Amino acid sequence: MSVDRQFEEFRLQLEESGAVRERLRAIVSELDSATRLMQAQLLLIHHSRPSPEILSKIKAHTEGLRSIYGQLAEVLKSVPAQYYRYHDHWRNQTYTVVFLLAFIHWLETGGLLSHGDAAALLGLKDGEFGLDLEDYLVGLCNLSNELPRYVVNQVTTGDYDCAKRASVFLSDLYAAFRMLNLRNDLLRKRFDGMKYDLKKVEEVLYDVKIRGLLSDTTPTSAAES
Amino acid sequence: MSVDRQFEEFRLQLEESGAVRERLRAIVSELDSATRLMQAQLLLIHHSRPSPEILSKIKAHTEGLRSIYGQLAEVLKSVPAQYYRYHDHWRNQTYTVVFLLAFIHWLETGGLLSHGDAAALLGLKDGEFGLDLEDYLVGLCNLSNELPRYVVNQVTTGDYDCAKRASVFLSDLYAAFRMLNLRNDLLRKRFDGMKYDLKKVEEVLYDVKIRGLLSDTTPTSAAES
Amino acid sequence: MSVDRQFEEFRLQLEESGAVRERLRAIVSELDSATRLMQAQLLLIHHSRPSPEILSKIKAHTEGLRSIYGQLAEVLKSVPAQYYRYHDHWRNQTYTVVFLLAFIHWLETGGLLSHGDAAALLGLKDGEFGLDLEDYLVGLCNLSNELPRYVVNQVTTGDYDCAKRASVFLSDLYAAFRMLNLRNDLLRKRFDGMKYDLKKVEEVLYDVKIRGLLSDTTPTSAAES
Amino acid sequence: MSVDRQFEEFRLQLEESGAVRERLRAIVSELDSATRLMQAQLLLIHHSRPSPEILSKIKAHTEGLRSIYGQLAEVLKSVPAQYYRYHDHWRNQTYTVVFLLAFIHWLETGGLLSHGDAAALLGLKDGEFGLDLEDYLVGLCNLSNELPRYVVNQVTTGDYDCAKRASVFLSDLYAAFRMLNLRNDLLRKRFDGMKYDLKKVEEVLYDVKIRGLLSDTTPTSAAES
Amino acid sequence: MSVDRQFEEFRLQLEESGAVRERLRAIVSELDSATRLMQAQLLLIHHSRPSPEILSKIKAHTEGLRSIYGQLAEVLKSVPAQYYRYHDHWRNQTYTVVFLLAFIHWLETGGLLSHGDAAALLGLKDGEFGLDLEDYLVGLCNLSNELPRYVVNQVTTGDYDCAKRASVFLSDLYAAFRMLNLRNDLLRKRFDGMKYDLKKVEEVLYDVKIRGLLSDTTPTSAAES
Amino acid sequence: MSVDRQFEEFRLQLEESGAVRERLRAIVSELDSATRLMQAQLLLIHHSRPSPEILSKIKAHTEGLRSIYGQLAEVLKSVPAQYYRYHDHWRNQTYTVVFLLAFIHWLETGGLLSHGDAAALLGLKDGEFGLDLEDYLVGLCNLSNELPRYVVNQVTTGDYDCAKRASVFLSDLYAAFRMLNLRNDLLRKRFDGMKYDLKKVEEVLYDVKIRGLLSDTTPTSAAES
Amino acid sequence: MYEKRERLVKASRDVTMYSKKVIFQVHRLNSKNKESVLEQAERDLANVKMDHVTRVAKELQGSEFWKFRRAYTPGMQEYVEAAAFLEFCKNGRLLTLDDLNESFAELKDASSNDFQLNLLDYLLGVGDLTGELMRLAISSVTDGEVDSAKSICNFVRSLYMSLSLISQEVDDSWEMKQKMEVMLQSLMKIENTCYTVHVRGSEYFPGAVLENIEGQRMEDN
Amino acid sequence: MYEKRERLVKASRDVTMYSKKVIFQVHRLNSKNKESVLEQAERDLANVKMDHVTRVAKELQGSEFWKFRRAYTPGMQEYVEAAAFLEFCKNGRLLTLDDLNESFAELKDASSNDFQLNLLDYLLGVGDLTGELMRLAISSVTDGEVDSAKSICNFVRSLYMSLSLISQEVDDSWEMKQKMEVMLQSLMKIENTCYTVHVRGSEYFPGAVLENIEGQRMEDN
Ligand SMILES: [Mn+2]
Ligand SMILES: [Mn+2]
Repeated sequence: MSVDRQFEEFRLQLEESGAVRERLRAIVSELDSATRLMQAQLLLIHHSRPSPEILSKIKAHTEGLRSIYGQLAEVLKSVPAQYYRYHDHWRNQTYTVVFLLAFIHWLETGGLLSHGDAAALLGLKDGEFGLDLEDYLVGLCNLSNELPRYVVNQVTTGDYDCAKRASVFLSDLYAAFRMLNLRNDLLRKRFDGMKYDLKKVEEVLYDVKIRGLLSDTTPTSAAES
Repeated sequence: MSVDRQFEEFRLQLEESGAVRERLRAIVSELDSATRLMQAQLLLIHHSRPSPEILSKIKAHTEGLRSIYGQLAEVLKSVPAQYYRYHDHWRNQTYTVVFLLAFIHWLETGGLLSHGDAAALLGLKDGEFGLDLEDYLVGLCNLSNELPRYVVNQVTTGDYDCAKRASVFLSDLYAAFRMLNLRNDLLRKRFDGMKYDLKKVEEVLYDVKIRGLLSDTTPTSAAES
Repeated sequence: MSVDRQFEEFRLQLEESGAVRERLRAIVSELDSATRLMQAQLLLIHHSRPSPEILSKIKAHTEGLRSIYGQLAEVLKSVPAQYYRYHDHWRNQTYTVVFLLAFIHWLETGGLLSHGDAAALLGLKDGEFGLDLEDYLVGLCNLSNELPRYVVNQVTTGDYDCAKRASVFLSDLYAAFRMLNLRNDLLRKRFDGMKYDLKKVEEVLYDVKIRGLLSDTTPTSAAES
Repeated sequence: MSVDRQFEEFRLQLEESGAVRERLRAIVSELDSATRLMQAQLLLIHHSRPSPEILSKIKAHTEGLRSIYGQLAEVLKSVPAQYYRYHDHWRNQTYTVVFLLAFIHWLETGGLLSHGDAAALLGLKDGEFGLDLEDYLVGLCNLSNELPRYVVNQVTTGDYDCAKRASVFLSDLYAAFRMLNLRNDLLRKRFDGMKYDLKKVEEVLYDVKIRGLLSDTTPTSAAES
Repeated sequence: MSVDRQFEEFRLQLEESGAVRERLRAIVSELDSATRLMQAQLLLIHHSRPSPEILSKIKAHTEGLRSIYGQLAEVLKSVPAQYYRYHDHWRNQTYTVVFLLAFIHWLETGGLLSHGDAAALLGLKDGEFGLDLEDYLVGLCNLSNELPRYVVNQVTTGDYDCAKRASVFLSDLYAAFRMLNLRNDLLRKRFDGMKYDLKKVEEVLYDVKIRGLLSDTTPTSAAES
Repeated sequence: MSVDRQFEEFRLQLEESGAVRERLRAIVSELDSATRLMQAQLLLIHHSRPSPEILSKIKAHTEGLRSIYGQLAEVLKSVPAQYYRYHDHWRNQTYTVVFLLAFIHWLETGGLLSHGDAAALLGLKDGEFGLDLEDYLVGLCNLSNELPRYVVNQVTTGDYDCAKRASVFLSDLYAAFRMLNLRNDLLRKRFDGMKYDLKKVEEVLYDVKIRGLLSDTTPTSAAES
Repeated sequence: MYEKRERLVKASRDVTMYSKKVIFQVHRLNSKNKESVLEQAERDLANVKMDHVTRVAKELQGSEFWKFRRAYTPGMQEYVEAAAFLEFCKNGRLLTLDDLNESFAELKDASSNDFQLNLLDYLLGVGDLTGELMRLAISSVTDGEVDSAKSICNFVRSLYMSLSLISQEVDDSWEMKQKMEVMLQSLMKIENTCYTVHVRGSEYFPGAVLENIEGQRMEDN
Repeated sequence: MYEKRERLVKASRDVTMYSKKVIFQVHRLNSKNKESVLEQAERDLANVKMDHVTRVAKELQGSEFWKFRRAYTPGMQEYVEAAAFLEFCKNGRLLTLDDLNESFAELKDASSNDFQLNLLDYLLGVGDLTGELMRLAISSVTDGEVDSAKSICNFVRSLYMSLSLISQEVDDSWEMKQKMEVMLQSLMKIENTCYTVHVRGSEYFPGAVLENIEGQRMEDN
């Protein structure tokens, strides 16, 4: 093939990947709007007990998220095996999505939303367009960051046992993370911050305990049950 | 699945990808040694005419490179569709490899090593572990950067026609690059430097031409032939 | 038009706008002095309960501010439709002015000074020389930044309910900002800081609540009333 | 000696020190794993009384640490007088090791693990591969940072006297540090944080004392005894 | 030992190492003056042929350097095995010293001053206070950086063969460095710059060669002899 | 004196010096205009051989400069011994003024404008409002920076010997600076840049010399004559 | 308000992208393809104006013209750069602000706004022009067109001088100052190119008219 | 000239070092050792003045006072900080510029110069004082001296207010502005300390005089 014909082909290839980026950008901007709305609704949870109504209202957005991730997957299907080439485009938003889903899950069940369940909620399948493990873990770090504020506010509204629930959940989560051998990257840095969240939640628990505000039937560590 | 069992699984996955990185690093360090050796041997070309012996000595390493890339491909096969997740590990070295192969090819044939031929020399197949287009193009920029020095040294040793060969080759290459609409910052920046290489080679050509040192049978542009 | 004549004309135009800037600078330096004085007087509010005397003393400056903004408007009238060309000159000072007015208003009424009322206090009319919306919003962020310190000091002087008032005000304000689709700029950055103010105020509220220092008749969220 | 033979020798020397680094890295990565494991086990101490079983379980790792430091010393023996050339490799981990040993020592005895004893536990001898003084001191700062959280958690589980023990220990340590004229930036900065730890511990002590939760037989300052 | 007595000892140790640094700083400032003077005298070499007189004048300073390094060694003797703890104090100046000695040596002999000879000139003995290998190599990089300017100036004064001598010397040196497996540090960065020096010297050689200014009896590569 | 009275007195003192600054600023802005105009006229020197007409046109501004410096001196007379308190106001402009005067002087005479002569041209007297030595030296660095461009352009218009004149001048200047023991500040940084100017001028001299374009009667170093 | 800014940023980004393509296109010019390349570039630039500058113009009324300047200035600067580059290659002259604003008159129907380019965007765009002229000068020497480098050099010199007399007065004088420094760097690169050509020529043909030799050289290729 | 600057920099470095030691020494103060610590610190500070400030004073004549200010300002600021810190701990008042300059009068013999501290160095040194007072406030609470934290808080508040009214007019207003920001941070830390003490006290003894409880607590130790 002549040099010119070869470079003509290069030109087409480069324009193609430029077009992929353009389409991803548009979809991710929708994702942005959806998560912003969910976050605003979640604010209400801080200043009253989280009612089932609020939670279902927020959960109602999951459908929309699933459709948006479906569109991302669609675009990626046209360029097989290049998920990680374009990963940066939706990474930040995915942290927030995981945070939101895991927070709601914890509020409803007191447990941890598993990686598999998070992916399932978003309609993501491994093998194709999946939920990157590190993205999921960063999302959990975001959850950890939110808990101190949540606990402070719940105790203020009189739900003293919330401190115990959060402390148990967070120390289990922290211990579980501790066993991972993290690279020296964003996730490592975010995890390093988790210990401050735990400390703060423990201090709240201390405050309510020393004042005898804790009810007797406190949960035990999930890890022990 | 319990939190602990889930994180145990995460630990395995992270260690797996850590192990992949470890293996890649080890292989890439071999790649590093191989290219360093080739570059050292190529140094000799600057201070004497490039004899077929030297060239075959350098080319003899291609086999080794192929085997190293084979190992990289092997590792990547264990984590399908994650080429671009780990791409940064071998990127820099691949620029150098493409430069070396394309330089030798030009020394032997006066023509441009095509993207397909470069991949073939390294035993890389599209679809699986291929030669990334932008890596290939950066490698060509490296070749362009080397030519002025090569031409200066060859003319010093008395091979005056070398200036004509390099000038024809480089101006065709420059014209071909001009047809691309480059996005990539690095590649764009590297391409911007190419015109200085061309200018320097043309100046040498001018020096030898004006002194009547050029032989009559100069090559015509490959693009026109 | 010839190139030389073009540049000569440019020079005249630029000198004209340079003169406008000079006049604006002089007026803004007055604005600067006025706000600095007001801020120093406001410091007293941190040192004890805010007495009506202190507040009226600070409010007495509003007249002066109105006159200064009147002078700015006068200058801008000479260059119609170029408000935003010169906007940077009075921007920083306007943030502070809005902060001061909104703080006093909150101290007196517990409510938010509206955009319209802020403009009216300064004698600004939309259409002509108005109060830029983003300037107003940044001013509110400044108010948010001041509240944690204020609440800490008030609680120290024994006004425990202040924590509740500030918490309700600030969380309403935060929720309202949350719905804005902010660009990635100063306002966004300032708003991002607001959540730390809210967190701090909530922690103070938590401190007084858990110690039983809060009176019973606490206000409910202004948004709900 | 010819240039080539000389550089051949340099190559060997550089590879030798490269190999030293490689071996240090491998050993330090073991050190990393060991301390991570110890820290994970230490987490349990926060949520229950530190039983002798847990402590001996953690102490059981000392043997392993000694062996690892032995390996480091072994490597360093091959390059005499170059301890400080490679010091950065194990510095961070050594802070953690000192912290762990001193923490366990305090839990068991209520006293400060001396520099000499810390070195002895790790099998380090002055003159050869010793325990750098500043590393030891930074490790003590880490211990100080951990104590507030420990005390909060112990009081929550009902061990009120812990607050007294920690307060006595920490105020003695703080007073001792105050006698040093610190140059080292990191150490100085870390020491500056120590007073906040002390303050927090004293606050907890105040809480338990004021509620009459303290037993009568509180320890006196170790410095005075 | 009590905590207080222990910390008293720490205080003494920390003050001791502070005093060592103070003494090193004073000696190194002398070293600084000496090299500045030598560099100023070396300037003369650029604008005329390097006469034996100038060279011996510069060489006369070696005595002084030896005495200064002797003082450094003396100080270091008081803190055995801590060479690399304080190495940064004299590192920069040592680069310059090596550069000066190696440049003079090349001017006189056309050859490379070996590591051992450089150390001997400075009265440094391995085992005690030696000449760090990497410091020596950085010094050679400084020599490489100086050669293009020197060659340009010598050719201007009519010493055309100088270009050949420098080109042979530098390409041998470059080839020798090429075989070293450098870490990713200062030395690596400095070596990366060496190829531009070589290129520039080759261009000068080209200029004189193509104009027929080169004498016939040019030296051959030292590596081949 | 009471604290309040003290600060009241400070306010008065500071307002006084604020007024001095205001007057200086107005005068310096005139200085700014004058030098900008001179610099624009100097641009013409690059475009062709420097004609006496252009030079006298620029020199005609010296009168104006002298008057402006006179005004500055007048203001400073009101605050005796505080020259260096306000020095920053006219520093940058003075660098440019020295550069302009020294450049013109060199163009006319080929020599260096002395510190005393520069001060005299500006009507400055030591003891009162003098020409700060470092300002003068920075001005000379600016001249050094300008010479490479000047030489390139003059050679292009056919004045080959200009390269020799500039090279002699600059290497004498460089050697003279070399003997100064400069602090680690602006002047040191500017001087460090001077060697690149010298190198560039030497390369131009090399270019014309090697092509036989230099006339025979070239000046020798001023330092030798 | 944010949506309007959003739309302006997008339009500006498109103006930038397509203007850059026009510049790239003009750089492909050589002595053989001159006319066809310039015609094509002219058509492309007209399309940028109709398709994308119109989108900018449509949004701006009254004080918005300055209010949203930050949003659309990158695009307009790049457009000025492209238009001025094209004009220089065609006619060897500086495109004036009046030329540009006349050409924008026709947008009035499409945008229903009386869009005028402001002085600052014009000056900043013209400031960037020098960078492209520097690339052009170097490649024209490479292509053997020595005269072209010389005329570019003179053009840039006079442009630089004109700008240096007013640059201090421009609104964001810091931004302009930055551009002036880059401009001087580019100018010096052009001067160095001319210097090299001159010095090399002088060696062989002292005083000769270089064009002849260069002309001969062109035939060789 | 360079040698003089060199000497000033060295003298200033020593003034800084030894003044810092004085500050460190004062921080060792508690209710038991108060007198002995303050006496020692006073002696040390006097030595700094005689041994090292004199070296600064000796170099400066006429316009050199301002010319070399950059060289000696760090030392003088630190000296002001130390002297003011000591004075506050002794007498609970702000050391004035006149106080300082009176104390420098005795240097005249040793330095044969009439050395006067300038207003800027005084203000910048006083600006730094707040940082030390913040440390003192926190450790006095730790030591059970609650009243002391309160009086530090009031002192810093009035100092901050005085400075905020003139800070804009200070010569290097940027440097002063930085210090004002740091000062406000320190003030807020002091306020937070007072807040904590108050809130904790209020829980158990609403409205009670805290000192009594604290007094009792001191006896425990
Ligand atoms: Mn451009
Ligand atoms: Mn301090």
